[in-house]
Amino acid sequence: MDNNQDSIFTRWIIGILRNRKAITGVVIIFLFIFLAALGPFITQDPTAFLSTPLSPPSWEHWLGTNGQGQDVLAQTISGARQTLLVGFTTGIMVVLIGALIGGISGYYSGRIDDFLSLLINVFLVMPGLPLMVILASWLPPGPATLTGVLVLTGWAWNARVIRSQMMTFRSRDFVSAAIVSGEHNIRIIVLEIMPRMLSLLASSFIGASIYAIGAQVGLEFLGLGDVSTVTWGTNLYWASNDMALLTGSWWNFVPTGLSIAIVSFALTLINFGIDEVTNPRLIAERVWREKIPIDTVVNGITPVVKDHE
Amino acid sequence: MNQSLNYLLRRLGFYFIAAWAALTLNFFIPRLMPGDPAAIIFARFRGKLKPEAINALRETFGLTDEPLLGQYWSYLKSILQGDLGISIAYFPEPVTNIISSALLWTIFLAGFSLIISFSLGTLLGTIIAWKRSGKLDSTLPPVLAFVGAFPYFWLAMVALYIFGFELSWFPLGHAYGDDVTPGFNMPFILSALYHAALPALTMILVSLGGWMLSMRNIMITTLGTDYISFAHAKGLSSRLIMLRYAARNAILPNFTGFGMALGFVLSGALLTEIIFSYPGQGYLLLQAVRAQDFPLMQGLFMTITFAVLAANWMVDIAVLFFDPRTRK
Amino acid sequence: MVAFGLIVFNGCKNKENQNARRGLIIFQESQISWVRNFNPLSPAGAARWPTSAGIYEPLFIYNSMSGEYVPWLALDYKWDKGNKVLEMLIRDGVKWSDGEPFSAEDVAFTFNVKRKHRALDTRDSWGYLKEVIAMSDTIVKFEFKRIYVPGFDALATQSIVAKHIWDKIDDPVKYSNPNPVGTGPYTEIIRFDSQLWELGKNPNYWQKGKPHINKLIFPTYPSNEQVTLALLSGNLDWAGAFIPAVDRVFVSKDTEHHKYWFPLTGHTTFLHTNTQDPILSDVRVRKAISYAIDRELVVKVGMYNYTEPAHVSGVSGPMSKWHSPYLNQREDWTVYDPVKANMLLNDAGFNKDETGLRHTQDGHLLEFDIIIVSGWSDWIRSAQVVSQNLKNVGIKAKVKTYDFGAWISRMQKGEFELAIGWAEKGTTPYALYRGMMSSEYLQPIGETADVNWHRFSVASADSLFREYERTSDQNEITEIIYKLQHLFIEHAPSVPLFAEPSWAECNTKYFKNFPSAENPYATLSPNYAPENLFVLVNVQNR
Amino acid sequence: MNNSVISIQNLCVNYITPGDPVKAVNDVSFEIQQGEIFGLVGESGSGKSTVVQAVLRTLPPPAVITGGKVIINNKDILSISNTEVLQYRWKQISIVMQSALNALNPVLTVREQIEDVLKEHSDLKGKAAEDRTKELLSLIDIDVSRLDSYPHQLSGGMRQRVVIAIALALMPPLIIMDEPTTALDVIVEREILAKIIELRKELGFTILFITHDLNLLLEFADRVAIMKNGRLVELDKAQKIRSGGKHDYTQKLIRSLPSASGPREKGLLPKPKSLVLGDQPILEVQNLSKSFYDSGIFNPMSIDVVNNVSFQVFPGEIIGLVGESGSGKSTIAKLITRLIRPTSGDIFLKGSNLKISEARRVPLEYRKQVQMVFQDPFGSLNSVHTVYHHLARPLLRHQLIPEQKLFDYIIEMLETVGLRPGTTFAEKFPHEMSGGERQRVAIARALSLSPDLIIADEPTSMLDVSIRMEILEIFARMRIEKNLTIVFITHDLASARYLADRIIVLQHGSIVEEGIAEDLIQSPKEEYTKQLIKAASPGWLKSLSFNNTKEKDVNHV
Repeated sequence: MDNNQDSIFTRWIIGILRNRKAITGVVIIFLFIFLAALGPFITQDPTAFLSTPLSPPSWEHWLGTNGQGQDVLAQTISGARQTLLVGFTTGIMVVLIGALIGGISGYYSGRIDDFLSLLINVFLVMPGLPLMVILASWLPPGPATLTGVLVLTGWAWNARVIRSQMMTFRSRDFVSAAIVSGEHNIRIIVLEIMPRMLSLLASSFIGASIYAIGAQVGLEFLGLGDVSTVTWGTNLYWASNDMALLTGSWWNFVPTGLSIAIVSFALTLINFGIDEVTNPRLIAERVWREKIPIDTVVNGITPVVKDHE
Repeated sequence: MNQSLNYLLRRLGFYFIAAWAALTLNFFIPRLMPGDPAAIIFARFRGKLKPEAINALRETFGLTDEPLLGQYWSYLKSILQGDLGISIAYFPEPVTNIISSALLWTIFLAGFSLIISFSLGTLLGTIIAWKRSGKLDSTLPPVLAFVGAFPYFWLAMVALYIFGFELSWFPLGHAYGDDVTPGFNMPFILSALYHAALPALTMILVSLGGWMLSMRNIMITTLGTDYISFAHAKGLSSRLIMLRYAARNAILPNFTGFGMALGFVLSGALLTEIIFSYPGQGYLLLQAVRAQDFPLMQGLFMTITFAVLAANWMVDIAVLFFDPRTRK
Repeated sequence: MVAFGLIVFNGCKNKENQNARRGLIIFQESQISWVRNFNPLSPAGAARWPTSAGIYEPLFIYNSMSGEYVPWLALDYKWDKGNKVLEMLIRDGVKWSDGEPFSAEDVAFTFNVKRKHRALDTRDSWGYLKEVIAMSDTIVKFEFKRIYVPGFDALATQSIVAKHIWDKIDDPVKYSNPNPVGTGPYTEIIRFDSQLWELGKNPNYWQKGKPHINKLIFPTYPSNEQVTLALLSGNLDWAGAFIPAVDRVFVSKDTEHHKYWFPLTGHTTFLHTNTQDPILSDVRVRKAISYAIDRELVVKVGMYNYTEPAHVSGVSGPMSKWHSPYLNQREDWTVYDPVKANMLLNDAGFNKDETGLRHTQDGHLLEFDIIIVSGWSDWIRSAQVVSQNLKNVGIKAKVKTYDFGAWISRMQKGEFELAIGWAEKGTTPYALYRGMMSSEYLQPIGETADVNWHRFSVASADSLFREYERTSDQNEITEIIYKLQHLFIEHAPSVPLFAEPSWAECNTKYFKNFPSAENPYATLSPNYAPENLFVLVNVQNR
Repeated sequence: MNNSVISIQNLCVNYITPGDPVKAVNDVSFEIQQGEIFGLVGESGSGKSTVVQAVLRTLPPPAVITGGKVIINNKDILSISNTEVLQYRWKQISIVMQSALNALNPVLTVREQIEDVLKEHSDLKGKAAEDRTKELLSLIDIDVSRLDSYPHQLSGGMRQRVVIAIALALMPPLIIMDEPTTALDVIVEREILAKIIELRKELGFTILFITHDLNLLLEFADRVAIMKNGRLVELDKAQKIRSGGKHDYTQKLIRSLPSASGPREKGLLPKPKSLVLGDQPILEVQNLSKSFYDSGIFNPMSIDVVNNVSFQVFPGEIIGLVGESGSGKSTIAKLITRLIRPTSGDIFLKGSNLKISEARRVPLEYRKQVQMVFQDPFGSLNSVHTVYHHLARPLLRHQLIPEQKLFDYIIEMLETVGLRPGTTFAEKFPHEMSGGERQRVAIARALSLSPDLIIADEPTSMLDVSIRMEILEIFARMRIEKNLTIVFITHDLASARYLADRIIVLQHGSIVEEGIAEDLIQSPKEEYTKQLIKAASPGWLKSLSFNNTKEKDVNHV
């Protein structure tokens, strides 16, 4: 029944797809995922020591080689794999944990909430980066550690947002109605409330992924990741190690830096899009602006457009 | 006023619990780390591991075989007395000595840029939310979002290379010039500002967009409220409505963000400090971690946590001051 | 914002640090803020460079370039009573920087402080010393518990502290010695801020007319990248930092003044093979691994061609004089020879499957982890090359990085399969071979061993070590070392990778007479104390 | 001679959408004469508020004024410059806004908000401004000590008075009152209206009064205009409208709510021929109390919301719980449905407690037997699910109907509550239905489990007046057809009078008075009940505002 043409999901998805910002973001992200997935089949071996170190872009190596004579294009493309994997895995886990803890905390009031919201708040005020640095240096480096550390330091923010939205939904009548009809609490959370939080969950996921990509790259740049793997963070770590800036070999750090920026920006665009789609006022206002002469728009004074029909 | 005192005390109670949680975490994490700091130091300096020497050293470092709980108690006790122990990497310097100057520089740099970034971002957010049709609203958010999408250290390195190295507009590092004497004198203050300028600018650049967007979004919600419509109906001037009615309300939720951000910024200054050789505590932390200098690590983590908690409490007080609804 | 504008304007004028040329600006240790500690005995090594060799001085300085001990605070030494007593003749006329005279009393006192505070005895001198006595103002007698000639190095290179100051210090372990009194060329702390400190001349230095430069300046730099920037912008005169592509990054910017010298130290970086591992215990496997490695590529990729592939003997550069003349009759096991590697592995019973990977007899994949310290990028790069090389002969080797603490703990406890690491260093190859093959430091897996991480010993070597320790005769010593080399090549206890270079750069715009390949009076690197004392007293203003 | 304060001519307002624009106001014209009270009535979506906001030109996006003139002082507001717009606001027209409770800036004091207007539009400064501010407060009977209070420190009624004071600050010729009392309790509403009428007499301004409640307007308006779907359907003198009006819609509005006093109208809301109640109460509430705690270090506060309430409900009975906001009536509903736990007291269903009162987990059996209909029909349905889902879930949960018969049963239920054809409605989402339709779905959901007891918590207060009676009809009919027992919770004494058999009047969490519905209406014993009845009866304004005049005597005669 829920896949009816007018289902709120369908409308939401259509809204996103029609949103210029969101669709741009989605296309970029899929492009990167596609490249990352195909990477090993279309590029040279990113770890092979192929050529003279720090040779500039050429036909043989489109983006030149790095300080060890490895192909930068191949490194950039295959670096996307682990970076995006860790980023999105962290995003999903942060949302799941946030939804679980924030959801339970917001749904049940009383002691459970007291305890969980204290937990959330404690993690919120705990300085994340030092904790990350300490944990990342302690655990064996690798994607699992990175994910774990990023989730541990990043879940609280989402849990807090989800908790507060859960609390508003919790007091809504449709939840009371479900309780009165004898529905299980878990079922109410999962079937009744979570679908209503879809856009929050989606934008939380995106926000958490942006955070995870950024923080991950930062940790790896500090040498706290597994620098023997090829990721965007380690690419930059090596670029800095080989002093790409001082040798003037821009091709060594620009492609990866730009890729990170484009992916984060694309995710931000999707979030802008979600924001616009979820906020009917923004859509209405945008349409309104497009359809009336610009010079009549003044804050707080309704325009008079007499020939408008 | 009783109500607000009550509120402040309750928040304070929470911060105590948070501080305790952080302290506890702080105690256990290093102890879970593999390796014996004394052995590590010997290995680093290529010494020979004679048990007598190791034990003598362990003793002077205060590493005992006491049961964990006992260690935990004495740890809490000494922290309450303001004793953070002796650094291992900087042996025999007390941790407090090492941290104090670094902390000041970090607070100066991070606080300086956070305040500028927050004020400027909030102002820009207010303006673009108000002038929705302006060019500013269609260009500024995406541009800043794009700039903010770059990894911070990447931008900072490029900025340092271009503006510090190639163009020599800014110094390459350090908190003040070598030719000035630290103290309350004009050359030193100017030099400190000059040295903080580039790191601060990069920090502001990447964080500005966030503040602007969050203020813009809250402003837009606020602009939809009845009291704004009512203010419009009252025929008040645009500026008055924008600042006194809309921004004045919209800024309140942002304050909380400000308190949180202070924590992020204090610890996030780590990358800035490394790239700009800034003598703050972020880099110290990294070094402590690498040298397995537990006491220093703990001390740094603790001071950062406490700084964040204190900042949040001040934000609570500020909100109490700015938002009459919180004081009954 | 106005302030910014002013500051920027102000900044344009002040590109280079004009005041700096009153002194030599040095980078030796990565720091972000200085802590005032000038305790030369400090066990944690937390004292500021150049405390142990600059403010304080040792009795002799080993010059790695010439391979000789140069008399410094002592003039001469002699072994007595069947090498059980060592007597040193102390230099006369040396004064402490506070004007007090220096004497043999100070030397004896220094060693006795270490005896009292075992935490200070990082080189375990009192493991073989019985007594240190000042016989007169100029003679110190070291009495040994047992004959141990190699112990000379630890005694000769000990920095000597002033008795009249230090006998008032209750706890020399924790003493930070903020205002040092030393015999060295630079002793006066002119300025000490958290980001910069300055060290001035010793007014009473015993080498007349030296040092030439008024003061040394130490700014903080946290990373090699910062150091490089400072070098390039002329804000550093002397540094001991690793710079990648140094010709392109550094020299090319000012070929006249930007100099570097990365001489080999004589020591070697190893790919340690844990010989307690059932597979690696087979010498054929260890040698196969060695043959499989393309050291030229390792050196090129991991070390920017700054060094050379390891010598069969495990020592090179200034240590080459110890090479046995019979080496050409021995197995050249450090060449790149995959064919031989494959042969050895087939021989040992590890056969390739259709994917080209080898298996043990009971069907397990032949695979190892190479453990490296995270962040030690040259080694990580090298390990990556090794891993690829090994794959070519059918061995799967995964590079795993660990934090230093975790790594050293695994190494010491023998909880690794393959690892890149250093080996014991000394003034002769004896130290290396003892670390490689002596049972003295052998510990079972799980117990902490400070050397011999790969856990190998051979009885014939043990007797050679005992002989070596008892003799002070140069010919005997040489003979023993030749034999040890042959044993090393035969048993391949661990796989030498490449010769270890030292890092040093200098800017000759304002100063001259730095050591160089043309004038190798010492190594240029400030990282080698007390050898850097030679540089401190010889560098001059231009 | 034209002594109109404002003349609206052919006003048209569009809401811009991605598709065709929505005509919110379509060709509306009327004039308001000096000194009159002009009433504008309409239900939600009729465009009445749009008209007044268009007049002020404060309509937010996506509205555009597309045609017409608004003439004040011989000037067309729709063609003057933006600066002129700002100047005419408040000087010529002020407004008391719809949701007046939110119209005050929460971070400014009363004084600051009044003085902002004075500063902007007059030359009053310093002492003079303060004096004027104090004067305004005393006009609306608020103590001067409240001058430096923040809005949240004032009660709803006081906030509304402050907004009126702001509207009076410059004494404009026309004051618009846009549903100024909708969010207030009846008694407060009546007091404020009386105050407005009194002030008008004293100060002589003109009022444009906007409301959805025609009966309220007929109490005091001189002329009344009725709007529907953006158009004016009727405009006439109040007396004429009162006597029936011309338009069908007008008549429907007039009949929408009966009076709480006077003789009972016949034919409204059928009752069973004979009310035979069992002896055994189906629901018994004993000494029920609920307190909420505000923990604090110095002054832990406990607020008693429900205080020692006991009553019985017998099978087949409709009992009305009547009270204003804060009376605890909704809390009682939540307690009986066990959405919250009582602090003390007992709830018995069919004579047994079944651990209902104290259990954290309520027995499923109880969930089947007690159902609830909520106030907000949109909020009580989940927008992500279809009507079918809403009805099917509880049935599946309680396994009342075999799955193959589920669909037919649901269709039948929908048609029972008047949603025909049921198959069409089953597939709809909440946002595709009107408020009345949604409430019918909610009732069908409650009925589908064949519960013993239905708690209806203000089931009509969020609906347009014209369909309220239809919804109450369903309850009345279902009671007869299915012998339902209903606890009907409302703030509106009149609807309780017609639907319920017995009425319980609540105030501050306690029962004030209890009795057979008609008896209670005709001869209330308590003063509070009397007040409530009076407030809900026609002619209340006279009885209030004539308190101090000689006409009071006339009334007595």
